[in-house]
Amino acid sequence: MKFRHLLSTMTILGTFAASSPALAQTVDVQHYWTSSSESKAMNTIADSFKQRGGKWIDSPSADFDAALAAATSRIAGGQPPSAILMTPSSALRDLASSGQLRDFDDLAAKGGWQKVMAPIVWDKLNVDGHLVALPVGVHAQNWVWYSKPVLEKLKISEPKTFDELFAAADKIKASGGIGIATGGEPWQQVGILYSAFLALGGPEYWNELIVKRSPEALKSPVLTQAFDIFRKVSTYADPASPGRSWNDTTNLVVTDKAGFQFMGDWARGEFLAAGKVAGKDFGCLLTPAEKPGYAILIDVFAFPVNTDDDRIKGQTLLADSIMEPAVQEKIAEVKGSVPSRTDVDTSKLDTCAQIGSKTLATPGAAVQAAYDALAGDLNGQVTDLAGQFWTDKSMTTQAAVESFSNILQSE
Amino acid sequence: MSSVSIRKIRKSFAGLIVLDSVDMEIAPGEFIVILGPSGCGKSTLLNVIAGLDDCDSGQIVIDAVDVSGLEPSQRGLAMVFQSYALFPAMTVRRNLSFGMEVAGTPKATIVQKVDWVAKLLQIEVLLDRKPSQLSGGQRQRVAIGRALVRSSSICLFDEPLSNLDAKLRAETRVELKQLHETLKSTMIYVTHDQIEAMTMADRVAVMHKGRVEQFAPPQSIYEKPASLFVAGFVGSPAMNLLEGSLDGAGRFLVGQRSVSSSTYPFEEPSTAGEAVLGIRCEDIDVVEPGSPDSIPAKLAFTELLGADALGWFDCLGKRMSVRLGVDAARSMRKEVGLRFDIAKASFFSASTERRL
Amino acid sequence: MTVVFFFGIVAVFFYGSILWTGYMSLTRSTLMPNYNFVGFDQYIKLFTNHRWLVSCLNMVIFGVLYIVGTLAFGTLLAVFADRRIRAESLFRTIFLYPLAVSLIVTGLSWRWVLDPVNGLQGLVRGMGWENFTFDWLTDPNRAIYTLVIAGIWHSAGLIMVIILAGLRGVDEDLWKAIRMEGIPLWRAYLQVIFPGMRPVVASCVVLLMSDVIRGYDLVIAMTKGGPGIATEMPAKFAVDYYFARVNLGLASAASIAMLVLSLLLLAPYFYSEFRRRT
Amino acid sequence: MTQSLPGERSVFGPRAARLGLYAFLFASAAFFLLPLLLVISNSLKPMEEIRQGNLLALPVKPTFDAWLTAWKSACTGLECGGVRPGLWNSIKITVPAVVISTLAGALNGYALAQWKWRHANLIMLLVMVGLFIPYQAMLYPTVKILSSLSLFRTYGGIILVHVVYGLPYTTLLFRNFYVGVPEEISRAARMEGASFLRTFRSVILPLSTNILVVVAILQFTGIWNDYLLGLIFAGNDNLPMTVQLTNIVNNARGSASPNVNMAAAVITAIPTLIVYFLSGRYFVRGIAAGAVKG
Repeated sequence: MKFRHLLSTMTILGTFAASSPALAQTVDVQHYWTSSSESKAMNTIADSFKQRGGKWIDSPSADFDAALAAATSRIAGGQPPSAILMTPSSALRDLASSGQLRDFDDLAAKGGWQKVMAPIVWDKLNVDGHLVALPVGVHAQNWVWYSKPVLEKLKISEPKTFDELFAAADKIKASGGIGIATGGEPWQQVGILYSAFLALGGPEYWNELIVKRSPEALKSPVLTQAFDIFRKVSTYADPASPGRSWNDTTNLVVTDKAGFQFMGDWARGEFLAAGKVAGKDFGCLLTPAEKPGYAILIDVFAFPVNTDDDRIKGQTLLADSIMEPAVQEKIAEVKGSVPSRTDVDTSKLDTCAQIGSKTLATPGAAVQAAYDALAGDLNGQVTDLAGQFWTDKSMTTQAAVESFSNILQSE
Repeated sequence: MSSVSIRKIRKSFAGLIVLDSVDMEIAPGEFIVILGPSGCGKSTLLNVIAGLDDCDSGQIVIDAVDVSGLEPSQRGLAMVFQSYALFPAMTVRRNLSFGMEVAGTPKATIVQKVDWVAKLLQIEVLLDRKPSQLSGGQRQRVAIGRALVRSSSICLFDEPLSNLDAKLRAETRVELKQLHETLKSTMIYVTHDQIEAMTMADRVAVMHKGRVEQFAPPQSIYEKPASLFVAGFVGSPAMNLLEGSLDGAGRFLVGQRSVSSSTYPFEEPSTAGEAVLGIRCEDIDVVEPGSPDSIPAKLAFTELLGADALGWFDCLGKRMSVRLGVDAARSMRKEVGLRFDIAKASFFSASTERRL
Repeated sequence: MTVVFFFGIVAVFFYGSILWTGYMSLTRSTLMPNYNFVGFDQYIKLFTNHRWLVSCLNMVIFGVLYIVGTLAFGTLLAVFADRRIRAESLFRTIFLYPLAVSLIVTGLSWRWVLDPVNGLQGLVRGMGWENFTFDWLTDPNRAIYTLVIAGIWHSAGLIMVIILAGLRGVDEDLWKAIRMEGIPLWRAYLQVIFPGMRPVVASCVVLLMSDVIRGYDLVIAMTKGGPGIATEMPAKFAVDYYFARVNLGLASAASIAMLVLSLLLLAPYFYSEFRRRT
Repeated sequence: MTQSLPGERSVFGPRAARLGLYAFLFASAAFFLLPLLLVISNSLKPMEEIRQGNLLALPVKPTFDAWLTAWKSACTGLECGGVRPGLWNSIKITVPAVVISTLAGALNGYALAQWKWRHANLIMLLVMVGLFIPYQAMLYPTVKILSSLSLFRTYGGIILVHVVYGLPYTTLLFRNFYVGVPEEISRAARMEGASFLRTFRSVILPLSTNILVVVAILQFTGIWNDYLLGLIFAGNDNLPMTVQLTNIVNNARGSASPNVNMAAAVITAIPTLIVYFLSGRYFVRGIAAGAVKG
């Protein structure tokens, strides 16, 4: 009968560890912001929350996948966290439609939140007509970053088209630098492909192609052009590119070893961390397009349904802290994103953030990034395809376009 | 048939002397048994002969050729091991042929030899089995077979029967002896079993603490042990030993008693001093107590051995064995006298422990 | 009783999980479980998925090279260490310590060593051999071999110790017989000693195979499946689909497929184990 | 008795061959040491030297700054306390998990190897299946089982998970060991009237020191180096050191400082390295005692 003893010991140990002193307004936050700039951003929220009298339990994990794994496990195990940092992806929709998320319709109505958010942001946060996530900041994927000193030295002005961009890159390459710095992970590569779709086709086409996945859009020559540009970018890859992380890649631009990088605006955090100033040491532009789009990725908090009274109060308190304009502004400042509230004072933000805020506010410009718009599976398959096309030079554009169409039509 | 000379072999290991100047001349075709208790250096000696162990100094000469520097495989020897050391993953046939295969022997010769050995040892039906499918006795035969196919003129055996049961051991002993008669090769056989030594050997080398104590035909080892050690080690029951002293005038004094030593063929006449008398159980007569030249003894118990019996007597503070007829043993009285056949006895110097 | 308890735990956890996973693989579950039965759709999707097929092929390539390579290298080390060398325990410790290092750290370290710019290639070029090229890590056709190198690095020591133990267990008379027969050392090892150690080698293969099938950490730390999908593995496929790609159904199908696959690979071992012991 | 060195003269008699042997051993040693030396050397570099690239260059101005950062001030989430807070948790989880899974594996292995169950082989086979399931694929159902035992995200729970995931491995190793132990030993004990457990504890375990050490070491490394199970099952108060390590090394969108990463990796690996260096001899002896004889 020894095992029964063992089991009961475990249970006792278990309950002992689980019962923390009951304090009013507690939140347990599952997130993946562990770098120094991310820590600062998270602390902005936490500080504001604590000032309001809340108790914060931090549950960080290294990356996105691990955080999601931990969060879903905890929900499945009946010990949901109070808040999960995530993106409005199919995972969010899944959680919401299976009734796992608390909605904030009442708070939103009271605070008039719908009015202070860009419509596309608001839409992304609502599932089945309920507000199930609160935004902490808006990132966009289709940015290009460049080193001011490199361009100035070679007397290149900021490119307005892909042709100018490639011409500039060639010049940098000829001078011994890296024209376009690219990293080696498939998600970095697919980002460039998506940026090309958006730049060449414009926001409406993007919505047809990625959001609605309409068969007509798949016939457009834009696909071929975009894959060609994607292939062209891949030819600038330096020998160390494969497998390189995005921030090591950004670092090449930071240290003036490379001219350009296609990367979302989280890259700005790297420049800022290295003490660089936007507009002076580095420049930024949205991928060159006639009609610039803005493929947004929103960092959001979702709030799993909690039953504990103290936890529920904590969630409410946390929601207030997140939506606080001063908090939103501060996060944008330390993290390189754009505030998700449109009523935030952006004058203190740097030039890049201002371009971002302006585009976000432009009607019709902002679109959902593919990561959020496509079901997890589809985005994954496109990512695999992009990675394959990038490394396997024998794969023809034709074949790539065909695979791409097949993937988008498979669901 | 080859001769083997072992000359002044010395070997020590970690400060311990394993072989202490061993000399041995082995004639062609002889069956030599090296006998001794464990740890006496007999296996090491065999390994040195085989070339499996290096010695510190000395020579191994085979047919007038010094082979000391040669590899085991180049010495023209064959060897059978205690654990048989069959190649585990090979069939019996390959076990027999592998060495020849490696040596590049022509195929036809290999086949022929394997057949010959298989027939000789009656292992034809086992040829396609693996060692793990054989019984102990069968493995033993295969191991011998593997040694024989090498058709070496010298064959070494390292306690090859110690893993067999008593009955099989007795049978194999006979077969080995017959095999030796048939093949007439020189055989050097290491064992701690004196029966094997007595029954098979032309000559026995008794080893003790790295030295050869005696190297002689089995019968003389039994009858005229060269040292106290040999006397105590060979023979069952062991030789009765009595400590006493020789007076140099034909008497051996033990405690308050004495026996005549005048019939003993001393190497040096009128030897005197501390000595040990060794006498076999069959060289003692039981007589009436008080008979001349007898020593009083008290019967402790008797052992019936079937053909004959052993009587154990307390005599001069020792327990001594005496071989008796079965009837005599049954009717033995308590108080008797023992009379020793001194002519067949052995005297050893108490100091050198050598035969006098 | 206690034994039954522990076997019970294993049964509940492992077989409960297998059953549950099997069930999930027949549903269209995405992030959260969904209990609507859809038949074998997920398996059809799985085996028409390019990445899955590449993953399986990669696992076979990696598995064969890793197992053969680790066995060969570990055995070689064991044989040499068995040659009565000086400082044997020092060498043994050096060969063994990678086992103490997690696969994540193993992967990262080798990634750093093999980095074409900052690692080995850069160093050799810096020493003057400008044309020296060792960029397997970034070559889609060769990246898988870098995983093999790191894997061997991690496990060769364990195999060495196991084989060494086997060698030390070899009957000394057998070695004597080999010398008497004049069998060259390489033949002795290949034809006499190793065939006699078959059970030991089989255990090694099973341990290594378990590494291959569960191989996730090493890939994650070293290549993240890249370049492209050149080094994707089935375990990574399953994990990616569980969470990042929010497709519990497909991930479950992948897990079940892997389990079936590994059982097929192990069948010979089990078979011989049964025959030997009963 | 001297032991004859197997086939000594036949191949390595010539000095050249002996030299070749050592050349191979030294080359192998270099191969094995390279990553460790690289990681240690880079962890001692200041950031300026890291930025210059070449990872294989030796540090010019060695400094322990990165080690200090990794130990107590690198950010791992909201907190920036390095890997230090996890050390005690790691020990607290690893030690009991190793002890229980090792002893339970010994018990199971003994039961399978020495007790004539009707289907002992079949059971072993069923247990071994556990070796071939990627544990990541079992997270979900495991969560369900643990939460139904109310052990999810508790100290007891994480230990149970490690024990369960370790059992197939430990059972296999012990079984292969006990298959080689003569059955007479436990029969004799039973003749004396000892119960199963009593036999196991008083007779079998004392025979098993070597193999116990081996399995304990293997389990120690396995459990110490685990990250995902700790993250999901340990609960916030018990997160092991590896979670902090991974948070430092893997942060997705932050600036990279490889020297700190490497220092953190080394710090986290130190306990297992110590265990190996201290017990390496037993480890080898234990495996020699038949841990893996199949």
